[in-house]
Amino acid sequence: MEGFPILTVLIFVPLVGTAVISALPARFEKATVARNTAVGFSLVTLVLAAIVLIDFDTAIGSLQFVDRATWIAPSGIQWLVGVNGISIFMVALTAFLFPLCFIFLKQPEQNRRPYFALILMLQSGCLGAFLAQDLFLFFVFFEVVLVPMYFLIGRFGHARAKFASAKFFIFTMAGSALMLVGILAVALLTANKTGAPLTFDVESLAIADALSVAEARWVFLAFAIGFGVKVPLFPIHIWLPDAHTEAPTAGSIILAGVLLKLGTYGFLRFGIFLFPEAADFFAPVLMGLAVVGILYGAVVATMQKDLKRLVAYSSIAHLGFVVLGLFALNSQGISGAVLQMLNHGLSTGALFLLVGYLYERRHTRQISELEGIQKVAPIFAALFTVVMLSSIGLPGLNGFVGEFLILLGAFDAHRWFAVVATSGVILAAVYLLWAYKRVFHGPVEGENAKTPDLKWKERIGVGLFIVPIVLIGVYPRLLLNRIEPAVDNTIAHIQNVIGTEIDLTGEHESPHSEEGGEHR
Amino acid sequence: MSIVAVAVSPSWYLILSGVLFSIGVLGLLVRRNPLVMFMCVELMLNAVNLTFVTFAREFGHLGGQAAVLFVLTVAAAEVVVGLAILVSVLRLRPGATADDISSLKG
Amino acid sequence: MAEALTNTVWFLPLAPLVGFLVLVFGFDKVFDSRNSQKNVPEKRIGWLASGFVITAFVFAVLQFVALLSLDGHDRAVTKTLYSWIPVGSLKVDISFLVDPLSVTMILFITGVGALIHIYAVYYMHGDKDYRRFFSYLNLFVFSMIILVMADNLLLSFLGWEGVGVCSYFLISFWFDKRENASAGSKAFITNRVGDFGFMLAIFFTFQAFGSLGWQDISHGASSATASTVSIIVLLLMLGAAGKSAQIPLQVWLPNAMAGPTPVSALIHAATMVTAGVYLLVRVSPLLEASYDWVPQVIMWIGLVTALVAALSAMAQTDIKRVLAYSTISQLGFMFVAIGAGAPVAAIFHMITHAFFKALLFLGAGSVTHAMDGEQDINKMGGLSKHLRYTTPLFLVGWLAISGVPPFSGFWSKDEILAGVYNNNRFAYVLLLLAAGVTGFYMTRLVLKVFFGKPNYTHTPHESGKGILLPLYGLAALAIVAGILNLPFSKDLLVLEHWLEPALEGGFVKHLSFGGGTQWVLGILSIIVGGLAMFLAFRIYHSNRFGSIQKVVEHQFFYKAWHIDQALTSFVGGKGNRMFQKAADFDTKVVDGTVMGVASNTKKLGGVVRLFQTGKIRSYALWVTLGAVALLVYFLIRAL
Amino acid sequence: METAVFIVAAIITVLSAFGVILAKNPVHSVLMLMATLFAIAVLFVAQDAHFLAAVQIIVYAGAIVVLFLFVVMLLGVDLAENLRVEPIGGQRPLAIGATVATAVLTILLIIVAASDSSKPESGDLAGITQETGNTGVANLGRVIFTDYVWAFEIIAALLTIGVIGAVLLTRRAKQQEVEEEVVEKEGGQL
Repeated sequence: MEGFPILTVLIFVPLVGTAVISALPARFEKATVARNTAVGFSLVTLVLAAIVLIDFDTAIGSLQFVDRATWIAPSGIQWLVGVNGISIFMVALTAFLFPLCFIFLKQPEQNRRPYFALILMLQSGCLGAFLAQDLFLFFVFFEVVLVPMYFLIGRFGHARAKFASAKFFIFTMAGSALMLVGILAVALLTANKTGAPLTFDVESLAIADALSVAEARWVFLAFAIGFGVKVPLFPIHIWLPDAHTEAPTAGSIILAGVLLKLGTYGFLRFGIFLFPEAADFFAPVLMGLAVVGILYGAVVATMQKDLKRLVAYSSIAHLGFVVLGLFALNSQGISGAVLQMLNHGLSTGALFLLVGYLYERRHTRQISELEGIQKVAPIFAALFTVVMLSSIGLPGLNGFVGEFLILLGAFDAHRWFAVVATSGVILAAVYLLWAYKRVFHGPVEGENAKTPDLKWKERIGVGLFIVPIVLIGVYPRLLLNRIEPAVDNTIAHIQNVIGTEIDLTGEHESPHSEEGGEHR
Repeated sequence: MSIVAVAVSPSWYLILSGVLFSIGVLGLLVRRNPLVMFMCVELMLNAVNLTFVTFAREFGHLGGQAAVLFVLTVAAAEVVVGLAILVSVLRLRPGATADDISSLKG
Repeated sequence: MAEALTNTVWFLPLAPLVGFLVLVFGFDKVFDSRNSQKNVPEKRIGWLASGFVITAFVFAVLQFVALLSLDGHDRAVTKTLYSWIPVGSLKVDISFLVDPLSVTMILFITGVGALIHIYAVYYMHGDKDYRRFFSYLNLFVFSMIILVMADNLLLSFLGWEGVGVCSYFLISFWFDKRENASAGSKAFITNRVGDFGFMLAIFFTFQAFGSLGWQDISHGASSATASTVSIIVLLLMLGAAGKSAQIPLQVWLPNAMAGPTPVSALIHAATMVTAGVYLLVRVSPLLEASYDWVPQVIMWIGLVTALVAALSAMAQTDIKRVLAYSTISQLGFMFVAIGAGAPVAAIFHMITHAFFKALLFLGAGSVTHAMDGEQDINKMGGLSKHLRYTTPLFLVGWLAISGVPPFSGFWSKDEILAGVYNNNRFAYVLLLLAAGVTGFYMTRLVLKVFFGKPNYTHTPHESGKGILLPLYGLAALAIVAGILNLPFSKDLLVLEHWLEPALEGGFVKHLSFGGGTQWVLGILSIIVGGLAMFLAFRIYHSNRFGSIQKVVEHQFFYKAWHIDQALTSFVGGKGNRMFQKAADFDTKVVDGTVMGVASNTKKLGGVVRLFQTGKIRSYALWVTLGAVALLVYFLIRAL
Repeated sequence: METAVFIVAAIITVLSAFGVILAKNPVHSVLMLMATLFAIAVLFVAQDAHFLAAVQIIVYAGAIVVLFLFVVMLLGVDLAENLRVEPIGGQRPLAIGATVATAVLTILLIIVAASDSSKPESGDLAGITQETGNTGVANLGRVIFTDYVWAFEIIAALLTIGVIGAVLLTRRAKQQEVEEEVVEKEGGQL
């Protein structure tokens, strides 16, 4: 494996798949050729990701498998990819979810080639964004992801898909525009102050830590808005329910499972890592928004009439937990947040899959039109129950470990936020159980009585989600072992930087302001 | 006679050029016959040419005259293409004025 | 020897877990009763599930033997399987603590559990979802074992939630009735309110002690600050109140009777609902270290619950609901004991209560079986003629719970009363009253069901041997369990000695009075109980004191003091409206703002669009005006 | 001498320019344009731009205006518009206002600029006719083919492209295509 640029290959394999499917002649439209090709390429990606996961050295917290090449030399922009204990699970999740979407979901009636080509392109973009260690490269991938998602929702979604996809696109675009400004600012300011050549390399920017306190706060804010839209944080979440509801099932799974993680992952890898002091400064604000998101998402979810929309709002609550953990800025909080990112991908992904199956059967997602499904589809109900309990955060399943660590960390950092957030635990049970009761319990009549149970293939599809759900709940050390060194690394960096900022505040401030004067 | 005795200053040429340009603009804005509008554009171009020549002499730099040559060439090309467009438009819609051709309305 | 025996502790949870997995994933041909006309697979499922629980019981006995072979103060063995959640300074293991308290719990949980499993094999006969039922039951036993054996708060919480989920599954077991489904989610959500307290308690504990292990907590309790410890205790009390149905979270238990009767007996009478008591006994050292008023709070919550529930029980007409309120009331007794500094009495009463309440529930199951599912006691009467075996068994339970010596209930209840008398005389009087009311409503129940005129037309039939067999076992235990802790001499206080090492440093108040007073208290409680039972006899057998009957069966008591009603109407009314308002806020304000920005941009575009006339001359005019503006600018600059 | 030439030429320029925009008949406009161009050529001569004056007459008057005349004759003789009516509301007063403003402001600007005594340095290129004594054509040629050779080449390309474009645009489409186009256009308008 030595010297083989496995991460670069990992990123490009799905893209090659996109090219191949795009080049397929039209006569394959009706057949399953496009699908099989997509499955093939995504499985190759999965195998590569598995190799990375196995080869990964658990003892090292810093980047591994680094692959570096000059890309746009005059601006110091590099092709720089690498993986650490945090991103590796995001990569694994990405590599895991995509083939599932290909294999276990019905392919669309028309436009199959663009469908599969777009999803593969999406995968490539997601992998790139998780692996990029150059800010500019990250931004490119961050944006690349938008395009296929836009078309996926707009062309293959439900009734109001065009509207939802435009909303999704504009929101994210607005956020990332600010982020681009932030990226340029941090690179240019650093280059200016240190006199070193311009670079977008995250690690070296973080080590240089050249920005003054005020500058760092402003730039962090730009990043925070960019990532906050993606997460999504409370007041800017409103694109999510529409996008989720209108997207095709595969789109929803990927959106919830992977795309939202770009926001939280970005917060950790770029927001917090580059500007620890600013992150610490804004932590109460962001934790506050996260707590509001947790309660608000849950309360609004309770009142939804559309099952898919309910799951969408539950995502807001779950991602609130993740942000809460991240900004606790301690070992438990961040580890829990990373774990919870993965958990959310699994449990919400599985929920969307199940809701998708239900929609295929009943052609409605209105809770009021469904009742007593458990009677006729006991296996469906059983699998739904397990996934639901994971989402509620039942100990023994994955959701609990993440939530517990997050709350414990948050409790250590800002006690009252954690106390309020814990009440989200009650609300999670309220909206999911209430929905479950209305959909699966009660007498079964009419159309509902004809609902067929899950087929074997579908059972396996959901089962593939449930295996890691249980495994993580019972033996989370498999993951924590790998996450912790990377988190410790990040925390060491944070403490290092914050420590110097605090110790030298008096001496630190004046040279910065002088430098600022020179620039003007 | 006294006026004739006064030496011509470059400003005179420039003022003439300005007036000529304004006349061209006026025509362009008021007339609706596309052919006449074209001629007005030619007027404006000539006004500019006059300016160029004036400055060329004023600053003793031949660049101004060279520019006039280029403007002339561009004008020729523009007239050729413009008239060609006009011919094909008018062939489809005989007697159309500039106001009638407004399918790019927002 | 002890080492080898305690190593087998892992088989204790493993047995029911394997049972659960086999039932879930086992082959349809062997296990699915639906596809089969014969009952053979049905029995196979039931006995398989029971077998796993019996196995667990055997291993529980082995643990007991192991502890017996150790000296008193070595009786705390920790067994670690693997590290569960290790992050930073947090180290939580999957590990069990084998000590007298956990072994006591596990013995009666698996013992009673096994008996009820056997009962269910026959009781659930003919149910379509037989297999599902037993898989839940096994999962429940597994969770319960984790709950009591865990050596730290977090693992205990795993079991705690596990039993909650199983309870939810089993209450809504017959989910095609909407009420049953609602009862299930109500139970789960109410419990979650308690869990909120539990989780916060975990966070506080970790912050205060840097560990979640029971033993670390016990040892660190005395050195922690009283305020922190008090907060932890009160939060745990919230959790315990949820699980053990104490005011104000008691509302779910009467609804939980929607589940099948074996479930009511096992989960909602004998085992799960006592988890709160177990928890508070477990953290007894924390009670000791907290402010003095904290145990008082626990005691008074228990006392109020005991009284309110007892007064509600006497007006109920559904046989299972009477028993449900009775359970709440009896759990209140246990909390009183904990708050009064008599944890041994609490555990003692928990054990005896498990026996006689399970007996009563199973007896009630036998009765409803005989009545073809009828549960209204007004439609029963005179059943003693038809149910020749069930009646005496039920009467044993009645005598035990009413506190008639020498039945077990008398001894445990008396110990609690003594503990309270030691603590607070006023509370003692109230509790005595509650004990009296217990005798009253139980006598009422027995008279209405088994004696008097029959209010039905068909001929009830006695249950089969399979159903009666476990009842015999429980009845025997309900009679003799008193010997566990007889107050006559120090040597007879077996349970107290046995639990002593586990309660070291705990909140235990020794009686400040001698045997003489204890005799007086015992006789006093016999007199009060006897009077109450006599009154009930006069009212419901001799049909006297009609006015008292009216008071007793008043709507106020029937509706359980309207607490549930008030809560329900709040949640359904105001709470619902508040939630709806939040949802409206989302669509109207948040989304409205966004869509407003969008539509205003559109409108602006509409205005700008007017400039795009498509007429070249007007464009040229704009250009000219622009040129004029530029000229003005140049001119001003030149000047 | 130059003064007299300027005055006469200027008057002819302005008058004939007005003629261009005021003549009802496009043919008259063309003729007036021709007159304007000639007058400007005179002004070029007055400023020693002899070559440009020649080009002005040969290319502009000789070729471009004749092209205009052809097109007018071909299509637009009867294209007399009613100048009393203005279909676009407010166009005419605004146009006159803007034009007058342009003229006045330009003149003002020139006067202001002329009163500014500081003049830029003379260019380093010796292109001034008075100094070299010749007509400057040689110098102009040298400048174009050295300093502005790229611009010159591009202009050449532009002319070629213009010619090709014109041919393409006026090519008579085959009958079928024309019909299709017409149908499309009408359909679009509906």
